[in-house]
Amino acid sequence: MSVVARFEIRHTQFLNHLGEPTQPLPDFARDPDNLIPYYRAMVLTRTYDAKAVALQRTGQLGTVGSSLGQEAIGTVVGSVMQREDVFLPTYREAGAQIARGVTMTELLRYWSGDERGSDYRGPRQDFPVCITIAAQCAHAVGVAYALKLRKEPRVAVTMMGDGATSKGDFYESLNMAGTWHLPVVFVIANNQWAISVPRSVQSAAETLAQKAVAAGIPGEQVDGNDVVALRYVFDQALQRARSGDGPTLIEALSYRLTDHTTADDARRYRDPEDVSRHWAMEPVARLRNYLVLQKVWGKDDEEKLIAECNERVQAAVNEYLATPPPPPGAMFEHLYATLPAALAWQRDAAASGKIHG
Amino acid sequence: MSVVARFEIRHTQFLNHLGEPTQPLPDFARDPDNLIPYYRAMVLTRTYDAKAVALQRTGQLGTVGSSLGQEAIGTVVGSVMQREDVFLPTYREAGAQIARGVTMTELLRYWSGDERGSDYRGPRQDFPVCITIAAQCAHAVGVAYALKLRKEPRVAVTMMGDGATSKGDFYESLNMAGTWHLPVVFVIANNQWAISVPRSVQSAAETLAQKAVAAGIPGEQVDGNDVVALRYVFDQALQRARSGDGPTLIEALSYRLTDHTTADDARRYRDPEDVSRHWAMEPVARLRNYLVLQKVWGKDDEEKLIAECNERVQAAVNEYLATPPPPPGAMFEHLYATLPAALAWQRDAAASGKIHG
Amino acid sequence: MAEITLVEAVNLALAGEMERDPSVLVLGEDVGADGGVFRATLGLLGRFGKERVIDTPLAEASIAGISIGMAAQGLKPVAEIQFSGFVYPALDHIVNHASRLRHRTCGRLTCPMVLRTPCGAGIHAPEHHSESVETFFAHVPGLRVVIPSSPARAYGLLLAAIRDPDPVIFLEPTRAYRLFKQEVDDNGQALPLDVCFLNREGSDATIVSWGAMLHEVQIAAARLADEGIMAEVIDVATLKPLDMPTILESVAKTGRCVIVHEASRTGGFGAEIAASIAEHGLLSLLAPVQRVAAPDCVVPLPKLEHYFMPDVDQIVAAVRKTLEFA
Amino acid sequence: MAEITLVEAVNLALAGEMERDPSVLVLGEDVGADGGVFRATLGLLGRFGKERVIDTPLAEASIAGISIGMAAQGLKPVAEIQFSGFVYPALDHIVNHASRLRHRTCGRLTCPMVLRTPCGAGIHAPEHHSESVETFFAHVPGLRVVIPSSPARAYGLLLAAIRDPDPVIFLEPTRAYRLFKQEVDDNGQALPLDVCFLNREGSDATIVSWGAMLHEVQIAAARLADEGIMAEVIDVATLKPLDMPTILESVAKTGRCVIVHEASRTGGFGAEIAASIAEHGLLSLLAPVQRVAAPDCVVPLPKLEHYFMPDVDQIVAAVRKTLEFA
Ligand SMILES: Cc1ncc(C[n+]2csc(CCOP(=O)(O)OP(=O)(O)O)c2C)c(N)n1
Ligand SMILES: Cc1ncc(C[n+]2csc(CCOP(=O)(O)OP(=O)(O)O)c2C)c(N)n1
Ligand SMILES: [Mg+2]
Ligand SMILES: [Mg+2]
Repeated sequence: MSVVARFEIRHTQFLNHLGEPTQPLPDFARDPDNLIPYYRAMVLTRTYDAKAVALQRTGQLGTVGSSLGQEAIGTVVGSVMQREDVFLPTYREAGAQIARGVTMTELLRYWSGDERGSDYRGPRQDFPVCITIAAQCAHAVGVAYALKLRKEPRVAVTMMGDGATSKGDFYESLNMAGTWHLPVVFVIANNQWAISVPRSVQSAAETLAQKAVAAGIPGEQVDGNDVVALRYVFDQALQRARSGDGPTLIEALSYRLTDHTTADDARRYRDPEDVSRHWAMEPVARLRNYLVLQKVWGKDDEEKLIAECNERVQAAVNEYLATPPPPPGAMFEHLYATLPAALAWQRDAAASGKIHG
Repeated sequence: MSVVARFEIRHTQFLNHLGEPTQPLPDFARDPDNLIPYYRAMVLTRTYDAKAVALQRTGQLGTVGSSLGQEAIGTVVGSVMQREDVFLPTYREAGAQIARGVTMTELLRYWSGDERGSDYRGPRQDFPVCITIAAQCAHAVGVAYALKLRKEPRVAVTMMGDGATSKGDFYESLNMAGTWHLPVVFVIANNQWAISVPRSVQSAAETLAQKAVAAGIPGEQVDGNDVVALRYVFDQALQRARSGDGPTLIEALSYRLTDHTTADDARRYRDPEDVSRHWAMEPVARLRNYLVLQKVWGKDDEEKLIAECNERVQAAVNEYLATPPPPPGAMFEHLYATLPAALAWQRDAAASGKIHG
Repeated sequence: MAEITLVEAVNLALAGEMERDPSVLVLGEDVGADGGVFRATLGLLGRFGKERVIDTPLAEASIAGISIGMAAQGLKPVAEIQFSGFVYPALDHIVNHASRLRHRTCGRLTCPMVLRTPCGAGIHAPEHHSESVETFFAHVPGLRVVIPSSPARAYGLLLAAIRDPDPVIFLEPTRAYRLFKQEVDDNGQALPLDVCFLNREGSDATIVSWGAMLHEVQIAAARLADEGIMAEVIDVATLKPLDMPTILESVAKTGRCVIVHEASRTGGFGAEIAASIAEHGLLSLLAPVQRVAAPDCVVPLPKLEHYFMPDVDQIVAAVRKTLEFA
Repeated sequence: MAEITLVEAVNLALAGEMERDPSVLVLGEDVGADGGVFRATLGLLGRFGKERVIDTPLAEASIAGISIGMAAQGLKPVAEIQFSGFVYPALDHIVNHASRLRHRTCGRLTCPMVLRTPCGAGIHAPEHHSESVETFFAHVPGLRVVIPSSPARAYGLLLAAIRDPDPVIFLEPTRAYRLFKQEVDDNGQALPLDVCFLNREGSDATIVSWGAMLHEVQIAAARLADEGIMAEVIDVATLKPLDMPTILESVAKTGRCVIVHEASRTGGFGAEIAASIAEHGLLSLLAPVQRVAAPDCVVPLPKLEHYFMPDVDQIVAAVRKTLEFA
């Protein structure tokens, strides 16, 4: 018997749950002011998420999922990516999308059930929200293939949940990305739950990061509620991809502090105590504590920020609510580049509000 | 940074390519006579495969794939499994199937394009050959679930090629087997090629055994041309499964010494020198060398065995060739437990040789 | 006898059959503690334990695939796919294996599994949650495809599906889950598969439909009756194998036929029925067969959903149109 | 101008378009050094290099999935699924993503991909290698589904498919790959999509078909002509979107229609055509529309394959049957 391959999975944390450094911070974080933009972005995300849920509760929005408790991941991913990179989100990534330049108005339109919400004015090449779990992984591999083929120093970044790591698409994509050494970063937002199914039921694997081993690519675990660690690990993965050194899988450990979506009631299946325990580790307070400890953030800043976030979110809501409804004929718009002749009668009927018979 | 998980993949070999022990042999192999049945089974498999290819070349059989060079794997798997275990084969496992008690006549019927070939008289619960790559992995998980649910000390064993390890089904199955700790053994017959695609193009993973890491289950690499190592490693995996300790993935390293199937011409895409090199490592000569070194096998034994194998294969061929063709109405037999009324007219038309209009 | 909803009827059938037959088990995403996202499996975990009420990892292909292995071993898995838009990864195992295991092995191995999935639009759900997928399955030899339209049908047909020795795709119209209640006797009696049900007798036109659309069809029929037009209403219930004799008999009587379904028109299963009528009932037709179906576009997000779905007016108009002839 | 086979025409179209348009690439299992198991991609690796002629790992779902990502980035992937029986895992990406990427993003992202796959029976192949899968795709809004019936059509339609700005499922009848040769001018000229082709004019009956069955249909038409029955033969070519006007026009002239396809009858795409005729051409019909199709059973292994496939006799009989009326 001989050992023919060895692997280890590293976990990175810089700030513990109290916001105290557990080791010297990396360069970019030496000046705590550099971390303030992440804090602001997280608070904006939390404000937006809360508002979206409130709109749903009052019948002004469709089913929507909040990123409460896991804002750090999307925020860092969306902020650290270059503008010209390509992002392929799942449905719980308002933070990342906002950071990428998708407007909150667009997000609200989409979640209200209006296709126009995916016509992002900002990041034109970013993918729309992917509802079918893990499918975006394959799309990201295809995008990365194109970027590499054209020798562009751009990276495809995709996010997914812990549940997504059970889908064939996820593994096939990692494997192809590895084979072709593509510029793509896969980020798992491991919030410990896939609706009612806990992480332990998804897989017997000790970590989700180790799923990278199956594809022969690097896999890293990171404290997903620690902005500094996230930025550090994600930065390295982006650089690796951008410089031609291939894909990375990142497992960011976090926790879903609220229901799966507004259609869910998590009290049915999980212990509220488990949730309480995780409130002590959540990312927003953690970073605030650090900034306060560093004396770069105070009560006034906080109040101003909250007011500003509320205002921005409200402005988006107003704009969203003022959106005229899509005309019925829109069903046939952009279905094909040019509507086939065979469908003209259907389109005409739809436009007139009658499509059948 | 801390290391949160560590893995290593072991490779097992007992007999080198010359048939010389590289370390003390395990108990079961101490008496070389114990290895003779494997040798006989491998030679029978090789005789059968050669005959099947010859039948195809002369228009007496459909497309068929030979296991030339990788006979050890199937032979060991089929022989070491208990009768009451359940085997889920792919299409290149005549050796394993014969060892399980499928008759060569049945195999020939199947490969001639006759469904009756899958109505095995012997292992009634074994699955038929699975042509769609890796699908059998999921079926094996389902079988293993049933065995465990009923608390039966039985094991599901499935085989697949190196190419199969790129399919989502493969990963999903490993993951589910891990989650539920099922009595199933996955054996990869890594013959280095998936038709024209070499192992290096299937995956950047250094070993295929390490794909087990993604599922949190044990993964082992074994010299797939070494009967002793195969039996040793497979035995352990079977025992683990049977005693409730869950699934194992085994990567058996071998080489496809011939075309993918009779429909293929491997000279189109691979270097004949590569093939020649691997002839030096093939399993039949290796075990014969060992048995000869141990003085338990000689020229007479060999001649007798070859004659016997030829005879057995020829008897099966004769029986196969004497099989009356299936009647046209057979298309509708066993389609449902009871043919639905809606299909009666189609069945009647088919039985009369006319099914349309 | 209690008045229950369609989803409660599904639950009742599952619980009853699990009680009666220890080889029945349910599996799928969130079917355990959560009781399924629609609560179809509510309470089963508590009653039957986690070995028979299995929360699977998130992997539809394998939910179908492992069901085949279980079924081959004599279990009766009832697998749930959470929404029909996620059923496509399961299709490979269903088409290539479940539907043919019996045939390929000459009956040596069989596949008595049920694949349940909610289907259809009308509940303002997100993308991919509102698909009508019956067409994909109804073309596949070796399968049964069943869609209930009411609580009582759901109860009786699901029992039949579980007891059937072959694979059954059981499509549950999401919109009908809680649309209305009906008295359902939990008597363990299955309804027959492979036959259409006559929901309403009539002499002027035949309306053929299935699933949630029956609701609109019944309203349309009542409205037509007010005008003196007596429509016969047929609930297909089992799409495959299709009971054409019942449909043809009705069309022979009425001479007119409107087929209503929620899936997109082109290549929808309504085409099969219309084609069969054209083949075998042409001479009794007094008017062209009309199809009222969703248009050939992607199911829109909720804002336009109601324009996409066939409605009562359209059904009424189609019936009237058939009456314009002759 | 050389006489070439259908598979050579596919190869010619691929090579020519890769030459003309650097954004075209091909991917799939064994498409590289092996040139594809049918040799459709023969020589492409040598000419265009492994970045544009991509041997993928064995994973059909992702072959489709990554094509979507490539296409969204402006490439024109032409993906090959090795046999149609292996296409089901790809369906999820095709239905849920490829077909709707343009619509969901209001045209911001598009999906100009082609998914090629051999299809159909008749070459004595192993299990799962002989499936007719057009029905699954032809029901899906946002797709184009194309099947050539001859070398010239394969060449022209494949060029059109690659140039089309939307996803095209391009089904290549395996049996026709080397069935006959035809002169094909490698002039880079595409044929039109979305239209049926008139293969033969006639006044007595219309035979509608696609793919390899056109071969039997032509023979049947010739045989009927010997008896003085002039059949009009239509090659549908693009199943979706379907050119009904051409079919209806022919049926209006002949009053009789036989639809021939190799897929199983129930829910096959012939049903859509028959249904549309029943809706829009009923008044010109002199006889019931006949469908000649494979029966509703699993494609048999080679020994019974020929009983499964529609043949010339059956087509002739069906046409005669339509002539018995009126
Ligand atoms: C293919 C597919 N199957 C099922 C669903 C239904 N569904 C939506 S979210 C979800 C759980 C996802 O869990 P995870 O990947 O951990 O992401 P999270 O919601 O926790 O962010 C499920 C099962 C889906 N959207 N897609
Ligand atoms: C799902 C699926 N895709 C493609 C094929 C066509 N095919 C048959 S064998 C093969 C290669 C398989 O390679 P591997 O898994 O290494 O097994 P081997 O043939 O080498 O034993 C391919 C692509 C198939 N049978 N099933
Ligand atoms: Mg999660
Ligand atoms: Mg191989």
